Amino acid sequence: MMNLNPVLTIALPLILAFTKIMYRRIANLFLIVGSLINIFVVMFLKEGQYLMGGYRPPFGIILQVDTYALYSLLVLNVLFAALMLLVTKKAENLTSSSLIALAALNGLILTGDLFNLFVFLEIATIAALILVSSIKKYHQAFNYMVAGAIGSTFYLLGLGLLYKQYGTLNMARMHELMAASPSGSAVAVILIFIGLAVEIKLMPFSSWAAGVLKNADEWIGPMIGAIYGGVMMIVVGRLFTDIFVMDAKVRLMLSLLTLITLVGGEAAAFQSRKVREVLLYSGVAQAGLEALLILNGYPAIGFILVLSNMTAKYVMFLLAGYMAEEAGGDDFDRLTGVFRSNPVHGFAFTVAGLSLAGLPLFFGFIVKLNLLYNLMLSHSYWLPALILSASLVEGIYMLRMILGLWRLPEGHRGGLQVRILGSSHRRKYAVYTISMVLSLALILFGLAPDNALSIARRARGADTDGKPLVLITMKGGIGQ
Amino acid sequence: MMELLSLSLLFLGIYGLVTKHHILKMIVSLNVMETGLNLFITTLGYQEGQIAPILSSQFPSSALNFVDPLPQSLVLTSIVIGVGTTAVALAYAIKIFKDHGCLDLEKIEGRL
Amino acid sequence: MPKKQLPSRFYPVKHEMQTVEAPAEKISPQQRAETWEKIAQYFRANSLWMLNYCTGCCAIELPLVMTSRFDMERLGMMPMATPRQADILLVTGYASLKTLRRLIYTYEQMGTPKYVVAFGPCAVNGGIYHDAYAVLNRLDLYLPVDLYIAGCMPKPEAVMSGFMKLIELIESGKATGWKDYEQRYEWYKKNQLEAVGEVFIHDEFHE
Amino acid sequence: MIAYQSIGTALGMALFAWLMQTGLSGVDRKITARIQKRRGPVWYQNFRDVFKLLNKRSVTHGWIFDLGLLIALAGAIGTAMFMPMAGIIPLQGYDNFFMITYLAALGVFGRALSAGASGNPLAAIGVMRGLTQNIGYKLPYMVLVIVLINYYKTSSISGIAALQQVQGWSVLKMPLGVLVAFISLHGMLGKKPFDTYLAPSEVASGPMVEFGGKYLGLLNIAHEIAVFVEISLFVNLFLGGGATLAEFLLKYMAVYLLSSCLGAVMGRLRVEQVVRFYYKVPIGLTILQVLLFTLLYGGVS
Amino acid sequence: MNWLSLIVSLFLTGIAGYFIARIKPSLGAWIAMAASCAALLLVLLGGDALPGGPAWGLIRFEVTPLGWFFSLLIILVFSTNGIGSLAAKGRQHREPVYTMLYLFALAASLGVFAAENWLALFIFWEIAVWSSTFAIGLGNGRKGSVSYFGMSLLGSLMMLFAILAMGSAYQTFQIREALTTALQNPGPALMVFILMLGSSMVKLGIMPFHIWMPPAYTEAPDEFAPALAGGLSKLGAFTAFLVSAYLPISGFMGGSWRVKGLPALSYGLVLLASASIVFGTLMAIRQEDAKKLLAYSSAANGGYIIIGILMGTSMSVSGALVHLLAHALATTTAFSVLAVIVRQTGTSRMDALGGLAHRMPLTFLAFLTAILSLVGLPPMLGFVSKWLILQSLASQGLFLPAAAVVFGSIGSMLYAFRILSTVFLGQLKPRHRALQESSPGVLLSLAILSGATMGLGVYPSGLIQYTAKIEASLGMSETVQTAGLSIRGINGNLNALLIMGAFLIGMVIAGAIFFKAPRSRKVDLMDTYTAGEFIYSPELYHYGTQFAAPFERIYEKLPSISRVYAALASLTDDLGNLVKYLFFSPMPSRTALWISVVTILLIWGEVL
Repeated sequence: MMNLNPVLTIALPLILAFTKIMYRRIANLFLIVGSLINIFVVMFLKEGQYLMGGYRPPFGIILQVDTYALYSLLVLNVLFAALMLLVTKKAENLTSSSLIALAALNGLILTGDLFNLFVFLEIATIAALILVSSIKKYHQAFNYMVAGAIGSTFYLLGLGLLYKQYGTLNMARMHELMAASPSGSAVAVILIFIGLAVEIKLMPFSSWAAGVLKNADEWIGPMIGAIYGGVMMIVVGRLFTDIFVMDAKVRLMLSLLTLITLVGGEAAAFQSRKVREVLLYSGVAQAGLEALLILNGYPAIGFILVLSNMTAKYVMFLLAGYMAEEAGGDDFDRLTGVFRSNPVHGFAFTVAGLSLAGLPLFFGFIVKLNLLYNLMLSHSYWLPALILSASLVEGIYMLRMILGLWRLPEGHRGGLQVRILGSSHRRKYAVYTISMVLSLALILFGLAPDNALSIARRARGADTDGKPLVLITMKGGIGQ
Repeated sequence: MMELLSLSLLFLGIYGLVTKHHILKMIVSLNVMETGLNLFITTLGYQEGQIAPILSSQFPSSALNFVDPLPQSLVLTSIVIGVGTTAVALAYAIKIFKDHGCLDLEKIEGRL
Repeated sequence: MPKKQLPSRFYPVKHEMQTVEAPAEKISPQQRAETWEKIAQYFRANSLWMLNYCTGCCAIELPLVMTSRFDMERLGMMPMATPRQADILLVTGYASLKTLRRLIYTYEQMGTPKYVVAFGPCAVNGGIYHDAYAVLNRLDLYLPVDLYIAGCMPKPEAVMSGFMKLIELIESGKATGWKDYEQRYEWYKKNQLEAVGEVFIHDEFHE
Repeated sequence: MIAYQSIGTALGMALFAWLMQTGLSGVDRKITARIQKRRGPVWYQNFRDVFKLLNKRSVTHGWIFDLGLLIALAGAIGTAMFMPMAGIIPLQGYDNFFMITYLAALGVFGRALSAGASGNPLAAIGVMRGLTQNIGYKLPYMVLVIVLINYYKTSSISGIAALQQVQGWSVLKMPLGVLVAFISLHGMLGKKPFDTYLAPSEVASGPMVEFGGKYLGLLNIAHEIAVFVEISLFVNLFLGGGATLAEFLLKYMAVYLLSSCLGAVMGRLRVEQVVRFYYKVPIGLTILQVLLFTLLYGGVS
Repeated sequence: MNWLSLIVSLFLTGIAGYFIARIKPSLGAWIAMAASCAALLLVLLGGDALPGGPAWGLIRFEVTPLGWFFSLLIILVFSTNGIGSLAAKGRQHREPVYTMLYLFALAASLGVFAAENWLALFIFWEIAVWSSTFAIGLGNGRKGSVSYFGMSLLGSLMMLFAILAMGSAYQTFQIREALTTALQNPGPALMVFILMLGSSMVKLGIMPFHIWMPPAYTEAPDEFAPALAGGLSKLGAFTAFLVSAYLPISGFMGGSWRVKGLPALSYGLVLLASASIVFGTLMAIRQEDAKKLLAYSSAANGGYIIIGILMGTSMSVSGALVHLLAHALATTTAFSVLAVIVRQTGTSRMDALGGLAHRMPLTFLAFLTAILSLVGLPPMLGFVSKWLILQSLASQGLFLPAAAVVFGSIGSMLYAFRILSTVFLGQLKPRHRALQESSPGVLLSLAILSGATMGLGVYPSGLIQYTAKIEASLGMSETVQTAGLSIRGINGNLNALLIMGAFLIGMVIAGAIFFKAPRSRKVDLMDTYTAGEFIYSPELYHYGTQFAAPFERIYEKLPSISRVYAALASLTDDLGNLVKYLFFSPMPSRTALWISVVTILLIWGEVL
């Protein structure tokens, strides 16, 4: 068995990104080959710590490959590579920034150093800004940039305060020191949380998401809406579970923020009448839920929820962007009945939507079931009730949208008003394949979720309070 | 003292971002904010009466009376990133000006 | 009251009754039917339900007949709401072009056996309206009238006695106008058509 | 199993019901006439009417028209076959109140079906009015009977009647209720002022508008039997049935003649007035009565 | 053969049916029919001793008498409806996916009825919900499927909450074990009971939750509406039976205040169900659309079932079971007939129809049996159930619910007559002269359904014996008794055969008189009494709109509950708008402002 160094996942895309400048003609090839090689690398990663430049921790930068990072990387790279299959003429100009984004996202997951995290965060943001500029909504992108800049400033400010207090940037060391004397670190933790909250789209800070994702095409939507959001949430999951120690008050305040996000996001999505708007607001709401779980000591559930939502959102944004581009808009009326002539798209979109809404047969249900069960085990009834109310709203608008897209327009007899032709065959079949494969994966994991659940448990074994995670699996019933 | 000064610079930047609608003014505010932050981080490592962390013939080995060099190197990175961000922002500004003919976001939003 | 002394025009136009010879010994089905018919006639005669088609002023006499002074219910007679339920059609006055159509319609909706009683001179010869452009002078050209009650208007006593006469006629099997109508249907139809003409526009607003 | 003899008794009961009630309706007509200072017909006039009707040749509006009528009569006869009278209980053990009510309702439904099949909108209007009124008077009536059933712990009509012989009549226990029941009965009998659904000039006798000849005759028979069932129910449930047949018949006639006297002196209400009356007075009184009864005899634990 | 393989093969047939129907659309209906009929045969022959099959993780099956009864009921509905919709030429029906959704819904329902644990039950429940949602979505409307899904989701989330509360508190998901444990530790028992019953009520359409029924039944494809109304809405009753049998209110609220021997909570819920009966009946009387009328009547009939279940006596539970079957058979028949009508005339508005009995007499007869059963008249099955429920209400002395039940059954006469009179009787519209009698397939299914309605109504002993078996299997101490052909009630007996006999004797007598009397003349429908007026337009001569106007006028101001839901939805919309306005402005300065405000607030909160 090969044992590859994880730095390859960061370095390879970077190298390719810069060498590509010299070979403009085969830019596509760079993208596809780069992302596929990355998958290959990730598959042969071994768990452990990898030192950069030979400094022993806590000095120097280390890359941390644990189960959490490994499976996050796997999902990230697979999704990213799938997106690369979609390369179009337009995307060729974005080859470098895509590869840089991949490198930065890999780095975000892998790094064991807080400042290095900041660097990757900034690189990822800048790459994202360049990617986003491809949809030609520059003032929306400017909004994103400003928000991102303030966010990273806050992160760095918080990090500076922490450094002043504890004198280290290494995550593991930071955790040790912080656990020993947590007092006085709260302001810094709050600042860091706000900095990251901009990226994970928590509510008062997420106006950029609305601007960007409302107009996202099938390339930007999955990239920003699903992959970026997911990876940022994974970062938050690592920071606020493994590293920072919060007291109850801070936790409560931050949870309040996430709760507002959950409720407000669902309401905004309920009110929306455009496919991508619905998706983005529901994404905001879900980010709230995920952050809530992570903050309150359910990281394993949060982790698997992130992965499941990421996949489902990816499929939906992909199809939504594609349909919007083909149909020239994405309001429900315009797209009514679009799935009648495109049943494959319809199938994938429906599966992803049902999974997102947490209906059985699909992965999302298992996640939601375990989530609620674990909440209930700790005798909290209000939180599950709130989450269930939110998912009621979510289910209603999701199904309303899906049914609207399946339903034939009024007074329509046979034939179709909206016909997706697919401007290029390759793109069309790429969308077909990607969405079908991913939605079948959602079904597969829904029917046999046990491995995924046990991986989640392995990744985030015991949560922060030391309570064991109890899982309801399909095969074995309830187990510790 | 220096911390507070640099922090106030940061807040000044944020104030600019909150109140201004002109893109160039916002970019300037961003830069002011970043500068404030960078200054703040640099002050973190500074200790009264210590020397620069440079190994020279004068100070060949002793590490105990150095100021902390790490924040300075961090700031170096941060400045580079700030430059990148500003470049992107200015590129946006040009694009927006080409699209809308002005740089006042309020006007652009009103016009949209 | 001997019929023969009255002028023939006061008679309804009637078909000659067929007299059937009684079979000799055993009770034939025909005989049984006859017996049955006799019993039925008793019931018919004593339970007369009427439908008053108030075409003219004679109808004003009917309330008197119904109420406590004369009380026709003691004869088993009752007013009824619809032609389906009724046995007698009372034509209380003249028949105009418009009412005749309705009279015929109503008469044809009644179940058999059914009887027609006409009031006053208007039904016989048009009475005081004999020269009016819209009044038909002889009712029995169009409907088989079983009994006329004279008087303009007939007094309640006359009405009562007319009803008793009708009962008598029915009981003795002589009120056979309805059979006549069935047998000479074409003849009646021809007269009716001549009188009221054909209706060309068939809807609710043109009649 | 049910013996043939009891089926014979049941059939006899139905026949008796018709004979007696038809005769009584003649008497009713006589009494009404006397109240109105008339002589009125002979007491057996209704028999003459029925036989005359059966001898007429009428029209039919199709097979549903016929079928509905047959259901109506069959429902009535079937109901009468279960009705206990004094000590005579035709089908011992099965004279269940709910069963009798629902079987009687089948007859009503058959009548409505036949009327509806006539194609005359007046008939449909009449049926609608009848059924609307039906809600008004059946509801308090049945609630009161359910109260009685709960009290006597049996839903057998003969059982309730027998218990009343021992414990005293229900009328003493629920005077208000019996008043309501009587109003309801009056409505069920279709007497004035509650005969809006039959209004002859307004809707041309409502459901019966298209019935003539044998149809009207059969309907008449069904109606008389239904009246028998309704009054017998009232007598059995509220007036203690009867120890002897004579007592029973005496009560029966008293109730019926009281109802017809009342009907003879009243005018007809309009349909809205009927509906509003029923939903105010009888239901209000019923609620009061049920509360009183519960307080006095039931009790909340 | 076992239950697992039955369900799995139904699912697989559904998927296969989709692909086959894509190739040849006409085969889809045949596959749906054949699969459901095969399932019927299997379940019927296998009986309730059919093995559950191997456990597949959480998915474990165990066939109980109650589950078998429900399974038989739903397969009967699905298979007869499958036979009936063979000839349907409807657009929706020919969608390939219809076959798949139809069989998925059936398979999932079977899974619910035989599930061994709550989680499996919930999984299948939800599959049934979404597959039927999409099947409804194939129909003509926008509102129906969404409100169906919304309300169903509300119900199933209530159920999920209860399941997880039990699971987390007692560490078991086994149906019986969880409920009986809950009974012993009455901590969350009340919550579990309320939520479980709430979810049943949603499915059955009890009052505050009934709003999905009218739009869903109206807008569902005509071929699916029977399955939905007759079959799928009965899922709710199943859990209600389980919960009230294993977790009776008297068990965990034993010492509390009682009304007439019932715990106050039961009494309150019974009153809610009674309100549903009254409200459903009133609304049904008011409807102008035949499907909506039947939908509201379903809401009313759900009330009877809940009352029967909650009273918990042997007779009432048996009555609820019989009523369930009676209502399933009757609504399936009624909706199948309406499907035929809508297919031929294109409308289910009652004032646009009329006189159809003359064009489709056999269909009319089937509809008549269904309507008689809905009203609860003998000799139909609906009578038996109403008798049982009324008997137990009377013996318990629950006068208010009894009044509601009485009101429901008398009021149902009004709307039942209305639908008969306006759709089948009265004047035939000229444009409907060419209507055809239903196809043989439809007639076969109608014959099966109405035969069952009438046959069981005349001879209910076998059915009652089986309900007694169900009661015994649910652990009830006493079960409903039969003696020979009659049902032994608490205070009276019922011999349906005897009633039928008396009725038949009456029929013979009536027939004898009828045929002895002179033959009648057959006349046209337009030849009616019109006070001498001439009429020519059958359309104008049909009494179809505002049928019970004098009655409707009394309650025309009755508040509608759907307004509450609409208000909730618009409240959510407003909140969404507010959120968008406040937090999602495209101005960077607004974002910056929010970031600083929140930061200041948080740090202030921390410092304090």
